[in-house]
Amino acid sequence: MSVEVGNGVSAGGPEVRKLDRVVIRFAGDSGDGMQLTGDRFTSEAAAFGNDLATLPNFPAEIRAPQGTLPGVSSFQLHFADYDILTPGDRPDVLVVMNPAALKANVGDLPAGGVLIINTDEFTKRNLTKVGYAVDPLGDGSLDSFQVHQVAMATLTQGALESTGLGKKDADRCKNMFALGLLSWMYHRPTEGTEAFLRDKFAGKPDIAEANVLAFRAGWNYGETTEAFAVTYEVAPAKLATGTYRQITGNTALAYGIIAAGQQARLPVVLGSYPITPASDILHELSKHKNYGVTTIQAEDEIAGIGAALGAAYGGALGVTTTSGPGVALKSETIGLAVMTELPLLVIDVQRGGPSTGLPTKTEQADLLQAMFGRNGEAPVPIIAPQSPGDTFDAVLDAVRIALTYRTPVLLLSDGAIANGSEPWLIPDAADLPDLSVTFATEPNAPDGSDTFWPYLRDPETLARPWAVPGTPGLQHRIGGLEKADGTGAISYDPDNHDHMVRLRQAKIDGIPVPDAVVDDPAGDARVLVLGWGSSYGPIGAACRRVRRKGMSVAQVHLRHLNPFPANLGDLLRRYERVVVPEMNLGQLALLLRAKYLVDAISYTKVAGLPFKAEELEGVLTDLITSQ
Amino acid sequence: MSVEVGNGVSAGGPEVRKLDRVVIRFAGDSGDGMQLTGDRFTSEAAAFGNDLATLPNFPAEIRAPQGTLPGVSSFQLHFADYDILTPGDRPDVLVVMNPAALKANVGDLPAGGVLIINTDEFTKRNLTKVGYAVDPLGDGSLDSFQVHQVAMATLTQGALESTGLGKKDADRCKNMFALGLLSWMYHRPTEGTEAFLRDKFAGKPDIAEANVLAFRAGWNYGETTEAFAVTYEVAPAKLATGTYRQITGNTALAYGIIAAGQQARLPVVLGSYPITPASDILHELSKHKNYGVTTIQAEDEIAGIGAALGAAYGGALGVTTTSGPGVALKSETIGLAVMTELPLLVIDVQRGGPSTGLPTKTEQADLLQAMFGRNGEAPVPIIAPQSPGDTFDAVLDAVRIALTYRTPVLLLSDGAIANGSEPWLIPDAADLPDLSVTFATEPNAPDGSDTFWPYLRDPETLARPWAVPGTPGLQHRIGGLEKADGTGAISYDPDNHDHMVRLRQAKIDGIPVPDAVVDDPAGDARVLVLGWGSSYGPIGAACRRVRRKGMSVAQVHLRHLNPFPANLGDLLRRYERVVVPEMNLGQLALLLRAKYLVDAISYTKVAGLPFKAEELEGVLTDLITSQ
Amino acid sequence: MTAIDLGLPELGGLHGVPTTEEPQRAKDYKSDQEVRWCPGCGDYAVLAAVQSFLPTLGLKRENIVFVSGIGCSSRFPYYLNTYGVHSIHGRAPAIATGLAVSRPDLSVWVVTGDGDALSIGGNHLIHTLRRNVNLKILLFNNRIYGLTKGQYSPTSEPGKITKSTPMGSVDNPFNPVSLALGAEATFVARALDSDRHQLTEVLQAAAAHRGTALVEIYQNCPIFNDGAFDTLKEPSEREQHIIPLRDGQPIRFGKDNEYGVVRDPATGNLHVRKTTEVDEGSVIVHDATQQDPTQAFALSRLTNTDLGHVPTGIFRNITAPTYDDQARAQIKQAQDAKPINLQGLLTGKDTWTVAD
Amino acid sequence: MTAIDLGLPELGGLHGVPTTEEPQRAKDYKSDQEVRWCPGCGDYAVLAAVQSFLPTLGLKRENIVFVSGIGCSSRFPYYLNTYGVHSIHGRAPAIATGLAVSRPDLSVWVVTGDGDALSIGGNHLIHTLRRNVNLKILLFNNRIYGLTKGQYSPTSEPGKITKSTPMGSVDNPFNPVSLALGAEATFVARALDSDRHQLTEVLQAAAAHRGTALVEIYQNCPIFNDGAFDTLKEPSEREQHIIPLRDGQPIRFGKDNEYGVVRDPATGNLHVRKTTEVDEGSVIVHDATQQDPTQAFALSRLTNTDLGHVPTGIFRNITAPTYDDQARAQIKQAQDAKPINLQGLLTGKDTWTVAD
Ligand SMILES: Cc1ncc(C[n+]2csc(CCOP(=O)(O)OP(=O)(O)O)c2C)c(N)n1
Ligand SMILES: Cc1ncc(C[n+]2csc(CCOP(=O)(O)OP(=O)(O)O)c2C)c(N)n1
Ligand code: SF4
Ligand code: SF4
Ligand SMILES: [Mg+2]
Ligand SMILES: [Mg+2]
Repeated sequence: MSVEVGNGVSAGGPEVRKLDRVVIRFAGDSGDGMQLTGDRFTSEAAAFGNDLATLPNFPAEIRAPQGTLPGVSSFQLHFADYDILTPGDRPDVLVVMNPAALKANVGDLPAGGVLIINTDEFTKRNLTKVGYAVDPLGDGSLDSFQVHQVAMATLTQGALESTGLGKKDADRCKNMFALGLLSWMYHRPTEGTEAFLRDKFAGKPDIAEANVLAFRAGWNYGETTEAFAVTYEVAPAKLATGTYRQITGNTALAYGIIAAGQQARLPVVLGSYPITPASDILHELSKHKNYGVTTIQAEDEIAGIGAALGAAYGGALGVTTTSGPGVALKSETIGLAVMTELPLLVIDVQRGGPSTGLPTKTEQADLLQAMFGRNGEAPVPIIAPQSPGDTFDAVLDAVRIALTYRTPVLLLSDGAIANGSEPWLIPDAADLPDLSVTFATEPNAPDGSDTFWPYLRDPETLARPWAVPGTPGLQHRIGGLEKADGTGAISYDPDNHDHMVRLRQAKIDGIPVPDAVVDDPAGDARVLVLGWGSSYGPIGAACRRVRRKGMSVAQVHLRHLNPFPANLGDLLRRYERVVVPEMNLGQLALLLRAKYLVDAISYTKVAGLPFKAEELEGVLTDLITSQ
Repeated sequence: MSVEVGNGVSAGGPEVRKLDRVVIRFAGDSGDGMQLTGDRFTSEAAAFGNDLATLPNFPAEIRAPQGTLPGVSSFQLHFADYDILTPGDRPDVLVVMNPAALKANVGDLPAGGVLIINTDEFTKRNLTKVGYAVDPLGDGSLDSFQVHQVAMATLTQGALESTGLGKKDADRCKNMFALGLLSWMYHRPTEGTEAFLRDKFAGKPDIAEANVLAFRAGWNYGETTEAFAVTYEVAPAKLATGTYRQITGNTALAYGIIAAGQQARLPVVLGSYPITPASDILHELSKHKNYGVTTIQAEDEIAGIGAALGAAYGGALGVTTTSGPGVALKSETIGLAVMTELPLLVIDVQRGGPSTGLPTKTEQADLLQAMFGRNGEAPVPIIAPQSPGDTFDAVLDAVRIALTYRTPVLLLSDGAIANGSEPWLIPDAADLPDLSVTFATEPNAPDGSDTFWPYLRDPETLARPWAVPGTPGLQHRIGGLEKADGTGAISYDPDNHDHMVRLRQAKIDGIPVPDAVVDDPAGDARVLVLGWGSSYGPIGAACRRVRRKGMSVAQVHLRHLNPFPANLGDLLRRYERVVVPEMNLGQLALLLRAKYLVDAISYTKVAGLPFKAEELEGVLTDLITSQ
Repeated sequence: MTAIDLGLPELGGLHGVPTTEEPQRAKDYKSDQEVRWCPGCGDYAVLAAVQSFLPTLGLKRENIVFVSGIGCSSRFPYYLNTYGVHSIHGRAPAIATGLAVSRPDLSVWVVTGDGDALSIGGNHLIHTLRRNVNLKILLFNNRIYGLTKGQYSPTSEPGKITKSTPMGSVDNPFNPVSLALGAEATFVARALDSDRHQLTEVLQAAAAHRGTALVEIYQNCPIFNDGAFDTLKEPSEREQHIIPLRDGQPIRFGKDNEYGVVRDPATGNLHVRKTTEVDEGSVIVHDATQQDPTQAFALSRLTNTDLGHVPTGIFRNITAPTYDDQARAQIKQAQDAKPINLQGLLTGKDTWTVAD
Repeated sequence: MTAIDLGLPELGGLHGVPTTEEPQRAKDYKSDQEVRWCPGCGDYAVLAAVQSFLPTLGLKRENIVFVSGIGCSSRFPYYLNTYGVHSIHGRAPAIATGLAVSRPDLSVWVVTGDGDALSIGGNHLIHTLRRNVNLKILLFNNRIYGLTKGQYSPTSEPGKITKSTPMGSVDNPFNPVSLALGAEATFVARALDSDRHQLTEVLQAAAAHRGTALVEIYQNCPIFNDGAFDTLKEPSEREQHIIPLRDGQPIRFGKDNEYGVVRDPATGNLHVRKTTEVDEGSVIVHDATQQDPTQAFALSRLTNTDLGHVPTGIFRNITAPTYDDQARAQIKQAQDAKPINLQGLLTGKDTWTVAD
């Protein structure tokens, strides 16, 4: 629930309440444009300077049948005057465009919550479609909420009469009416949205005008009718100083790849095959060819990673993007990259599994696949971002490792990060790390013979030289058969194989990663909560709640899952209890227990949705108090 | 070394020594037919009633260039008058057909060992080919061995003059000369071999005759020349009573599949793509179509498992066979089998990895791939045979689980088991387990509606009904998207997904597997050695050696790697130290540590070869004494 | 291993599939699942056509199986009241092969898309075609990736602007009919989602064909590739573009049959000519049953990526041994030759006995 | 995105690959690795041909890359003193595509086998062909799986008895040339391992072709499929079987050119006839440069699985835009249009500033 931080009455107008935070959810039919509506409100909040976090939620079908439960699409937005960590557990305000949206979402609305309903869709037919015997608008079942019934479609139609736009097109604008109304309620700036609409429909000016009119109609409806007694203000957040933009995980990730190419002074070759929820990375990168980014939409995932690996052999930054099922298909080629010791970035935007699973939902269940999903001993570094904006830094980190250690690196994002958005403190391009590499140029045979040994190693990093075709005198052959260390010749020698297996492992184990940092303000916590990936938000929010209640809890969030930070073992042993919340059945917990023999408690939820802060607050509280 | 168990002198002939065990290694060029020679001597030993174990070792190339080190092919055979567990660490007798074979193998021959050399190949050219500056036959470098120089090629040529066979063909028979000589030395029966040769070359009677002549010539050479002062006898082994045959792992595995089909009364459909060292299973099965076995050589591994899964949906016993790289490719489809909950047998004959690795060598490094190599939470049972003959039982066990629990099962064999052979106590077909299944025939909706719920579960096994096409009234659709438990309809419901993920896990975790059995004759062991798969032999042999020295050690060998036996945890905690020898970097150890938090010590060797009993004896002795 | 061994010529595509006397209606083939395609999607029309066509086969419903991959079109099986598998992306032909080989009593259909069949699934498709497994493959070609929201596909026209190709695609697309013929397909046909009549004709012939039947169905995706086939549907112009193939008939088309397909004697290439400008006899006669696929291939080349000329109907339809019939024949042959003797198999030739 | 945009017609296959004045000899292309094929393997002959052919290109050795899959033939790169990748089974074309797209200064060759290219690798092959990536693909067709010791392959004749098909294979094989043409290949040729002269000619043309060049090489495997091509090598009979294709020439062959290839006007199919029995003019003239692949396809159909008639040489060789040239052209176009401005990209349009 939102906390009131003061009241005031604007002359004549409705009362204005100041809130520190609000959670709004727009819900409607897939065809109703809820994602766009949410995006725009997000931009307005961002432009206004609130901190925010979003959670889009849509069906796997492109357009499930109109007005049905599977067809419901929703967008939840949490904005506040302080820094927040999650899209919010439950909405304070729920906007529903039809009966299906009401049925699917009203359960999440707490008593007393604001419920804004587009009444036009509440026809007998639509009601029965979703199994409402009686009209919920009439049967008192919504009495515990602050209900506002608005005939959005009708009102929109009315507002657009002048335009002479067809009924169907006019009806399509009702989401902008809803946006206008909410913008009014929360004192949002409107220029941005109007400019956006004119830009988006530049091709069809009449449609653009219609959307703007609908948007204003919604605003005016709030302003002129007495329907709404209260409006709300959420002041800008006091975030770290700097310039911000709103960004989604997939966009930030794509930017990270572009930046990595620039910082490494290497062309980027993306070999990819579309798959939800990773496709947008391919889409974004294909827009930025001017940065020397080649995007190859391959015939399948295997060809995608193959092309990336081939490009890497040629001296490019090879990247492949996919989701879990794609990683399964790429696993043999990842093994080849391990054997040939070439740099390669493999991005897995995790989704609900196993198999096709829940393509549009989020999950963290590919960690062990990333660790072990290959034949033989084939270790790879694994890195996971913790939020949409963080994917940018995670990519730079991953590329640094790939280039320095000549190894494929797996980066594990997920659906929540990919489609979620947050304000992003725009990095200064000048401050980005230098990732430049040096290719081999000279023969290096220690025996003085003027030959080139492709598997001679840097004693520091154990990396082999990167000798790209076109370099005179360094002609060499690599491949998937076991190599003699040093010369790189095919070797069936037993001792060499044993040596190479251990060496490949040592190379990865030896990668220096930053120590894990503990967040324990009180400094006396006896319970440690350890997470990775997108659960950062809910875990952090839960810690805050627990601490607000005067209890102590320590939080560690891992970015590097292989190798682990050097201090992790000691750190785990410092606490009486370690709990590991994961959106899987305990995959990180398994690795920790095996490596450190600590009795890490695994708390898991595999529902295709992010954890709720409330839920984790309960888990932590129980653990702390049950001691 | 072999232990003498008594002497005797046969009238006039050379002295006869009785031995309890002998290790012979035949080594020559890939073209010299060493594998055939070894096979035949093995059959002779088997026919004679010795216990035995073999270790073929050949290059990845079909025929590496003649006379080179990479071209060397060898076959080691261990036979004894008691039950033995390994092919032996080092040979007592080494037969080398050329300089390359000498160079590659003499290092393994202990001082005093018998070395039989085919001198004809020791030409300047051949010597330099493998880097012999001076002829080792002359420079005294072999003085520590009992060397017998025999011009096998010349003698064979001589013996075949009469046949008028071409020089090239005649030369091809010299391996039979060697076999004849060794057969004489060890008093082996000869009829079997002569019959075999006549049968093998039935098409070319002159070649058959030539080989028989060469074989006899070798025998007579020993008999008539004074060259060999001693011959040896190894009495038949006192194995458990019954009828035995010699069998390789791949053959026993194929027989297991045939038997499983018979016992389940289901047609067998094998979908497979050739790959070393699994191809022979496909070859063997394709010979037995009369058992209702369909073998599909698919276009790739994915199509292979796809065909097997399609057949399983149709009510057949679906099987796919491959090695590590193939499993990587199949992983996405294994996930589909997990989601659709169909029975499927996936056989991985492990080889050296990662990537193409060492295709003809053995390794155990696919355990974690089998456990975790899929997107999402996709648990599968895992079973590993411990010896060539044991693959037969392991398959029956795996099929029982697959059919009962409607799940893909991974069976992990390896190169050593696949190509190795041992005497096999022939099972009585009448005693084989009944694996028959019942297909669903009736609607089963609990709501009384006369419909069929494909995901309604057996409360005992949690298995879903197997309703095959052609069954009236049970039409249903399955697939890779998450299913609503019970109805099997597509479900995006968060709680259902969480429920199903846990249910699939619970189904596998709940499979009852036999308790692990401890072998600790003295009963006072404080060190437990735990293994899986083909290391059973060397670990067992090491335990015997340790115990012979008066020390105690407990041995447990796991067949079921997922789920683990229920008593495993307690059992591990009962010992001061637990050591886990593996031909990988500690994959089983990782699972044990994670699950039971026991500080299992991992002893690993990843050299593409089985452990040596001697080596493990040392490891165990150190552990026991260092307490 | 020839057709004759198996007396194949007599066998129809549905040979061995149990039939029923009970009259069936389209609604008998509707499943309880509500259809979840976008409004106006061409898939609806195909579904309706299939649902009203299946009853004409008079088969037992439980002996029909639809196997699909992943894609909008691959949701098809859920909406049919038959057995069905909604498998994984591109693998349906492989899965269906295992099913068809082991179950001659089933009529097995594959539903796939241009991405599912031709992109990730291309290898399984061409191998299924060459093996001539008794499967009917319905390839929904909307020239776009629908389910993943609009990337170009292997059948998209060059220069296609999509989410993944903002500057236009640089791939030269497949001609699915040419590809299938190059892969030894024994039955290849093309139809439009909107032409229920021809689609049904083609489906009937496919069902009757023993072996793999590939049916390319031009399907409109109103959301991501709307109007891709409008020129073939526009009443005003469609006759100028569609070339209906009728076996044994001269290949003529146009509102008043004013066009004909003629062969350039020098090159063997086919061209469209005004029939008034060539002598009657030079218009080639269609014969889908020719062993040599040359003419069928030549016909497929009349279509370039702008769909100016699009032959529809059956390009090729020949009798050839099927993989599954032969595989089963070998099993039978082996069973007739060698009785089952598990004990004998396990015992083998060389044994020895250890007595106590 | 047409050929013209890029001025393609002028570009040869080696355009952009640095050359050298230094004279090169075959031995310059021998690597230090000893060759590990069986005695008598056809691969030796091909290796020798390639090693003596490469110097004629006058390229810098370090700008040549050979990428292979897995198989006996795929060991090829180890024996060449160029850059090389011995990758994984079937994936060489995909890996080579990534390399070729990003490195126009390299001459990229793919070495593959009938199993590697047509079985597991079939999808990558057909997509590479349709995209027309500037790669030269040498397909060693020995009609068997060599490295895995003799299972049948997608080019083995039906009824083939092998380790995996003791009762004979029941697959209908691919005709690699037909398959390639069906997949829009712009260059397709066939040669024999034993015919050094023609093989070299074909390799030269392949190297000169801008785009994907597929060269099928009939290669004898003395161990597992010995004599598969004997009829084409036997001096006594080879002229009756081999049909050498020469551009612009009537297609005649035989010891005394007594045979010719003629087209059946009714069907468009090609047939072999005694030239004495047909009038001179009816023997067709070969033209590999035709845009329409119909005649090339028809020629490929002269060959059935018993290799009775085998056209060799270049079936098709047309100029068409390549995937990699166009992909690079888009990059250049984008770079000319939009300067690099990383900060601008990161900042985007809608920003807000938090001051302290
Ligand atoms: C292994 C894998 N890769 C990628 C995807 C994502 N995916 C699903 S359908 C599809 C292509 C759909 O196009 P098409 O086959 O033409 O079917 P349509 O939706 O157009 O009917 C893709 C790329 C997936 N589900 N699985
Ligand atoms: C993923 C994978 N599957 C299977 C194999 C085994 N394998 C290696 S080469 C080969 C086929 C070889 O045949 P071909 O491509 O014709 O080459 P050839 O040996 O005949 O030259 C197979 C099946 C492998 N190495 N990797
Ligand atoms: S996206 Fe296109 S193909 Fe998919 S359902 Fe919608 S309209 Fe049909
Ligand atoms: S097996 Fe055949 S193809 Fe392979 S190297 Fe030997 S001869 Fe050549
Ligand atoms: Mg499509
Ligand atoms: Mg081959």
